[in-house]
Amino acid sequence: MAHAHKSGSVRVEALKVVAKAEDGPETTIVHEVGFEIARGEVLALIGESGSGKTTIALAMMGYARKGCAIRGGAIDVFGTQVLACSPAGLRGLRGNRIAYIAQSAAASFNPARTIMAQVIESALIHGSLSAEAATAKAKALFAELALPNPDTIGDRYPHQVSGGQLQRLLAAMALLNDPDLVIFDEPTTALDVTTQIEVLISFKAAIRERGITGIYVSHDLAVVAQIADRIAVLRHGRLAEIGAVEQMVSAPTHPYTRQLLAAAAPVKRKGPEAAHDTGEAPVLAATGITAGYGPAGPDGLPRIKILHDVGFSLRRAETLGIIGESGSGKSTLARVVAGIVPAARGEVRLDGKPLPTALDRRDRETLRRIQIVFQNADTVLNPAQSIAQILERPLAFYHRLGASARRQRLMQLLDQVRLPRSVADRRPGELSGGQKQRINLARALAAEPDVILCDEVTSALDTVVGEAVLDLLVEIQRELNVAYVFISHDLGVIRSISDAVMVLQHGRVVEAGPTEALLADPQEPYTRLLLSSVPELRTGWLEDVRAGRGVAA
Amino acid sequence: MSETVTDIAPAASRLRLRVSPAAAIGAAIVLTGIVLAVFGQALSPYDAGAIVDVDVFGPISKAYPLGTDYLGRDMLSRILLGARYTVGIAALATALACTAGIGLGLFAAVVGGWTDSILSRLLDALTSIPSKMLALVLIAGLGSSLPILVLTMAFIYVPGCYRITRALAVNIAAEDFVLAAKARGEGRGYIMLREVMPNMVGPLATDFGLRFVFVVLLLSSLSFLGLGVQPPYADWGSLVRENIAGLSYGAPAVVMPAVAIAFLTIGVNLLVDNLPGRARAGGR
Amino acid sequence: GSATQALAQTPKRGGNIRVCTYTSSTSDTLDPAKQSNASDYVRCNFFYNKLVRIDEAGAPAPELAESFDSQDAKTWVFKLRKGVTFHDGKALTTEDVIYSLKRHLDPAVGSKANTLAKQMTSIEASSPNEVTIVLSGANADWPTILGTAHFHIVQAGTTDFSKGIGTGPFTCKEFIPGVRTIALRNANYWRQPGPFVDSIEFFGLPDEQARLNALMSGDVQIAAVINPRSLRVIESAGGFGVLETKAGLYTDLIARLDEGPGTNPDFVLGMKYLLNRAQMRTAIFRGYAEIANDHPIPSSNRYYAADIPQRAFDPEKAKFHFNKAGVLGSTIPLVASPAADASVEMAVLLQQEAKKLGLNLDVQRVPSDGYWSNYWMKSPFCFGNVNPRPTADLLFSLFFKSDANWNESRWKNETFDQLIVAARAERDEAKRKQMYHDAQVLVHDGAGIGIPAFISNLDCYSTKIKGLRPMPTGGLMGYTFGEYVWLDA
Amino acid sequence: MSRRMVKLIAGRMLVALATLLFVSAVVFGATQLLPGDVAQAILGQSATPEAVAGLRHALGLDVPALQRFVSWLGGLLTGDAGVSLVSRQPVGGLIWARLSSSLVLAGIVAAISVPLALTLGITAAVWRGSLYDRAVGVVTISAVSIPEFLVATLAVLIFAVHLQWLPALSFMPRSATPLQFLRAVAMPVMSLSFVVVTQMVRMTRAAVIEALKSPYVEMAALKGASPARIVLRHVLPNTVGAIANAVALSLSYLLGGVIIVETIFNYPGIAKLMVDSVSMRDMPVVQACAIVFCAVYLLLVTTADIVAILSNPRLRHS
Ligand SMILES: Nc1ncnc2c1ncn2[C@@H]1O[C@H](COP(=O)(O)OP(=O)(O)OP(=O)(O)O)[C@@H](O)[C@H]1O
Ligand SMILES: Nc1ncnc2c1ncn2[C@@H]1O[C@H](COP(=O)(O)OP(=O)(O)OP(=O)(O)O)[C@@H](O)[C@H]1O
Ligand SMILES: [Mg+2]
Ligand SMILES: [Mg+2]
Repeated sequence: MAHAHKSGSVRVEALKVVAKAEDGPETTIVHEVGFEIARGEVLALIGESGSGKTTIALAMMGYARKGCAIRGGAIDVFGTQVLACSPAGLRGLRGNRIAYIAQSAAASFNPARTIMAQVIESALIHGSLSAEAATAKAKALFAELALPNPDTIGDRYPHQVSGGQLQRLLAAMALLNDPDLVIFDEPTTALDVTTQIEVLISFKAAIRERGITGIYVSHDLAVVAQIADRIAVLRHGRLAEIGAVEQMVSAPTHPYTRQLLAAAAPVKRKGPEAAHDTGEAPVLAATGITAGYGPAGPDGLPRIKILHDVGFSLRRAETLGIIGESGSGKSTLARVVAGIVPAARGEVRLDGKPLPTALDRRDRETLRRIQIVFQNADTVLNPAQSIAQILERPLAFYHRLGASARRQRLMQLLDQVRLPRSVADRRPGELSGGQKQRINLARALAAEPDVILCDEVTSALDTVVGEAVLDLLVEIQRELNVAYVFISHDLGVIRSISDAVMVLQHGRVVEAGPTEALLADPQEPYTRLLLSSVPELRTGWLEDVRAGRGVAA
Repeated sequence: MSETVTDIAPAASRLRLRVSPAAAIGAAIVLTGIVLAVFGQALSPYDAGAIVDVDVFGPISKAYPLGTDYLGRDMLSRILLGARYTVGIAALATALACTAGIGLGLFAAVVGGWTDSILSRLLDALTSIPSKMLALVLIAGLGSSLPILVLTMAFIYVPGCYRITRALAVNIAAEDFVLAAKARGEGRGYIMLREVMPNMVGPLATDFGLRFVFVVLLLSSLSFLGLGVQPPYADWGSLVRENIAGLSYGAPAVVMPAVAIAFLTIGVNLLVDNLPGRARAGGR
Repeated sequence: GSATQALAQTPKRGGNIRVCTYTSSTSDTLDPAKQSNASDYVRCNFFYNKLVRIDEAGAPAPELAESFDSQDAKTWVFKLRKGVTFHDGKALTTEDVIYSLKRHLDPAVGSKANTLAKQMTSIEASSPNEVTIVLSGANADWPTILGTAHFHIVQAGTTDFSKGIGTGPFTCKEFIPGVRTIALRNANYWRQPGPFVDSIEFFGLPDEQARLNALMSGDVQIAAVINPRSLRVIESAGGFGVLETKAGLYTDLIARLDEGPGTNPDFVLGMKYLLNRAQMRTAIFRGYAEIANDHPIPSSNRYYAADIPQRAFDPEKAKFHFNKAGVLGSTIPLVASPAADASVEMAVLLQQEAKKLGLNLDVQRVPSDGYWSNYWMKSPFCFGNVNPRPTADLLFSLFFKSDANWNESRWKNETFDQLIVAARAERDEAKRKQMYHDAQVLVHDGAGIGIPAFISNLDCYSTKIKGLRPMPTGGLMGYTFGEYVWLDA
Repeated sequence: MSRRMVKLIAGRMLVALATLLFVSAVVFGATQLLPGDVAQAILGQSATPEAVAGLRHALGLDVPALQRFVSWLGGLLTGDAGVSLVSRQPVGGLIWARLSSSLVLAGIVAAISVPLALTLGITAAVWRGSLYDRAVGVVTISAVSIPEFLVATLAVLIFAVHLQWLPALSFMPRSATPLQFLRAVAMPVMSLSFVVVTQMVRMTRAAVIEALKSPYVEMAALKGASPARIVLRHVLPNTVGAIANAVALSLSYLLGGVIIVETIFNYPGIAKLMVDSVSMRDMPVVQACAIVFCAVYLLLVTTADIVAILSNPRLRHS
């Protein structure tokens, strides 16, 4: 800790960053942003996607992504004027005095080299430690960050380590040279809630122990509340509000901050009244579903088995929430119901009638009645087709509507999902994430289905935007009486929208029942773990969890 | 919240359509090539086959702006006539190769499984025979006529086009929007043509351009081996070839058609390399 | 010029030279029966001799046969030269001669001289030193025929010809088909003064430009068959000579009389008038050709009929005949190929002229490969290419007699057939000349063949090479230059 | 090496072998379709029907095609490619002599052009958009845009005829000194390098640019790595597979694609052997040449595949 005794602070003044298209005009993406971080303090940068968080974080290292340029301002990191440094001077700073922990650790590790080689690389580049010393220090850091097998994990390749572990390895890489300033760029966004907790706990411990000065970028207010001392809220590249965590959480002044706050504690959208048994036959029911991927073995089961004896039932206008960690088989279940992945055992009934397992044996009418809305609106809309083409296709395909009827219905659909009619002639690439997700939903609605399978429809969206989509879903359900199977890994969202919940782990049903009852009194340890891992919007929550679980840092 | 994004987006797409100067030059050259191919004969000052001068390999002069050839024919007229064969044959062969290659590639990618493996192996096997050798055997077997030339060259370049299409289409076919179409119950034809195909237009246009260049060059190689376009017709490659004796004294008769070929291929390359906002594909 | 100068100097011994011809292929051979082009002829002449050679005047002269004679032109006696040995030391015997000649009769050998050889009904050793050949009919030219390309003498029993063991002026050091041949001076050669150069590296360069460049860069000393278009470069460079051989090579326009448009005699005649011989001579051959008169006998031949009026380029007459034939306005395919020297250019010129008259000639250029088997003698309207033959009889009986294998236009004329058979046996020179005169008139008027020009063969060489002179039997001194050239280094 | 990788590599090799077998059948079939045959070709102008029939019988061409294919394939598997119908020499010997010259030429071209192309491709990618990058782009495109035979002929005119620095013909006796040999092949090497370098530069540049866009490269820059270190340590290990493929594809050209250079410089390579044999309808040689081309192509491509597999730690350790 060579710089531990120096005083001073990190100061950013009137930072301006522009993006320029090839031969095109420049657009400013960060406008005159300024803030100060005292030594040993962690500042959180929070804001919607595209608000300029990463851009500012990178600018701290004098770095601008290809196509961007820093156009003005000053950055003072404990006495060093970063923006005035020569290229060589900048290289001397990066990875040495200022370190960066990227959003996606999986992408930030070079797949072709061992982890250790990459972790100690910065020490070798800056000549701060010999290879042996760096290796020893790295191993100590691995242990400190609660990584398993700290002595050997460095010999592995990135693909041989889990996402949560990689994120911590990236932190070890950043901390190796005892930097003055550490930048965390959404280090837990890509992780499961349960994994996120582990990573947060180890980060928090490291920050405390070392008195790290840091910038923590996130869009999750609850996460930020655990780690940061102060919060800066960004909006369209401008600083909206900055203040201490307590104050921001309890008394935000900027409307956007208030929106953020509201989204972090989702409202209960469904009353308990819908949940009770009306005696009506279920519109969709699945029993004993066993399914997976790969060629079928001699026992008729696929080689990679994912789902084991899963079943559920769903009534008209009801919402079933399915929750589980990544890889637990949630999407696979939705695919089995939709017929994309044929079930090896068990059956799916629609209005009591068993459905053929394979897609090509289902008739068009059956296909129409069950629609699936996929997680990622970015990839699920054909970028080469216009919105009108995308929405009119099911109208022509299922309802054989003529051109003018289609156009009329298209406008209705756009109204239904609260989009301006003018988007009809655009392509998906010209829409925002929330708008795309609405189109995605509208396409399902176009079929006039009885059941919509929503696979993580809000996971890729900002919390604020996601909330709006949830509202829309509930409204549509009231209007059209559709039933939803709602898949999510976010317990808050599930709690807010579903009548009943089913918890999946390793392809098996852990627990199922009416939402309120189940969440109020979970029977299974796994459900409890899930519940306790959802970050809460209060400082000190992380410490409580840690104490509760007795995790040693 | 989303309005701002919406406002920026169309501006961004307008930016993407900005044409770089290199692409503009390329496009101008390609356009000239096409115009010459269509109207070349009408523009030529002399009959391309007529011996107009006793002097062979004549220099550039007022009467013969690009000199005369080895028999004393007007070179400008011959190059104008040659444009039809070079541009025409190459465009036709490339179009045929791409149509077949794209069709097969899409089919293999969308159907997958054994069909894909067998098609890929078969076409791989074809690639393993050097193109000039394959052309040699085919033309020796079928005789050299314009249709045969076009078909032969199309045939030679089908595997390359197939390969690129398949590689692109396999990725696209794995995209979620294709899965969504399948879940809707769409047939293969619709998926191939309406879902997958429109997403490959950019890279395929690039590939088309490169393949066009290869065909032009293969055509001139074949002329060297005496298998190309047969007189009295002459593509630019055979013009170079038949006048090569003039190279020793730098006769325009040999230089000019070579310059024409170089111009055309560089033009096409400039165009495809600088296509606005489109992914470029590798491969040959 | 240079030839006489060369004669004036005394030849020097020694030196190694490199020579290239225009063909190179894996079918390159040292089997005399299979020779198919100039490269083969040159190569075989390095290593083998014939019974008879053809001299500068085109007359037969003794070679391995010391003398030859016949009473009736039907039974011929050849007396072998003594003291001739093969490269491996074995002496030449009648057995070798008989074996060599009989090979041509065996279909499995695939001899190109099979048709000529078939005249022999018996080949026997009439004494240890003498071979007697009986022909099926009288042929006063028989010794000349034995002087043609394929009748080299090899050792009896030879089946593997890759070693090139003969009695010739050079021994074979290396022979790789399609690559090259290296010939070393045969120190024990029977004929004096024998070859002068120590070795010749001989290979083919099919690309004319490459041959020219190889000559100009000094990589080779002799480059065979140079296009007249290239002479300008050679001349301006200086230090190079041109050997022009007028041997009677021609490329002919063939209209089959039994099929296609040629069935109408007016069409054929019209085409003969449409041949712009003067333009072809200047534009295609740059003057290195002699205008011909639609019969195969060149002016250098002693039987040349000088008094037949020259058929001139006459579009009016051509139009008249085409009109009569009713072909104006129609489209007629004409097959040409680089295989038949300059035929493509001739076709293009013809096409231009025809177009002016309103007749469309659809020129179909086909590749060399397979031309002789697939188009020539098959297409109704195409081109042929006839190499020089040493006798008028050979030309007429191979290409024009009704029953000739290569009767290109399927011309059938009984008077002509009788004339040829009679002339072959005729030993009175004046009568024979008259007969051949009449034959030329018949071909000129009746055959479906248009011969616009006799093409000169041009070989180029570095002026350091001496001793080259034209021979009527073909380029490169009738392919025998190896024995005569010397290096003036 | 993991079992998965062994399986993968073995799979690639099997596929290559199967392809070769398939190609041999296709080649045999295709050669049967060529009009005319060796008997006609040998006899040329003197191909009378009887003469052709006689020679055909003598050469064994009257046996049914399938029977010939089976015996040919059997021969191939036992290492006997038959006898040339034209020269009556064993095909194996003929091919080997030519193939070895071709390989020498290809080897020299590869030794020069691969490092050159990789250097150009990588530097152009690193400085993409710069004047240097544009210059490399224009020069390589121009090089490939001019017909090969013109480049070769022009080189001869300049270096052999006018300057007389280099011989116009490149075939040298085996006794030639290395210097003589290098002088002799200088121009063919130059002409061929023109063609193959362009392909490799373009593909290498594309692969490197792709890798330069990846987040781990950004991460390396944020660790303070110098541009050289980024390229050598981070980009190259991840592009080895793609570059190997580009190199393999370009090098496969050096066997069959060189016919023009072989013709102009009189270099006795295998492409000329095949061209000659096609025109002579010497089918055993044509077939053997085609098999050699395919085998070399498959060898190169399979090697590149294996390099790609070996360079990918996901496949190496799993
Ligand atoms: N290389 C680039 N060229 C041009 N514009 C860019 C570039 N990178 C980012 N931008 C634009 O800059 C703005 C800010 O991007 P930035 O990545 O900083 O956002 P962010 O807040 O980190 O978002 P996220 O939460 O999605 O990571 C966005 O509008 C984005 O489109
Ligand atoms: N096509 C496939 N072939 C083989 N295995 C697959 C395939 N698709 C998914 N899997 C595996 O099946 C398991 C369950 O996947 P699934 O997508 O259903 O999980 P999930 O619960 O939806 O996870 P997430 O929250 O990450 O979306 C995972 O281990 C995944 O790797
Ligand atoms: Mg970001
Ligand atoms: Mg999922």
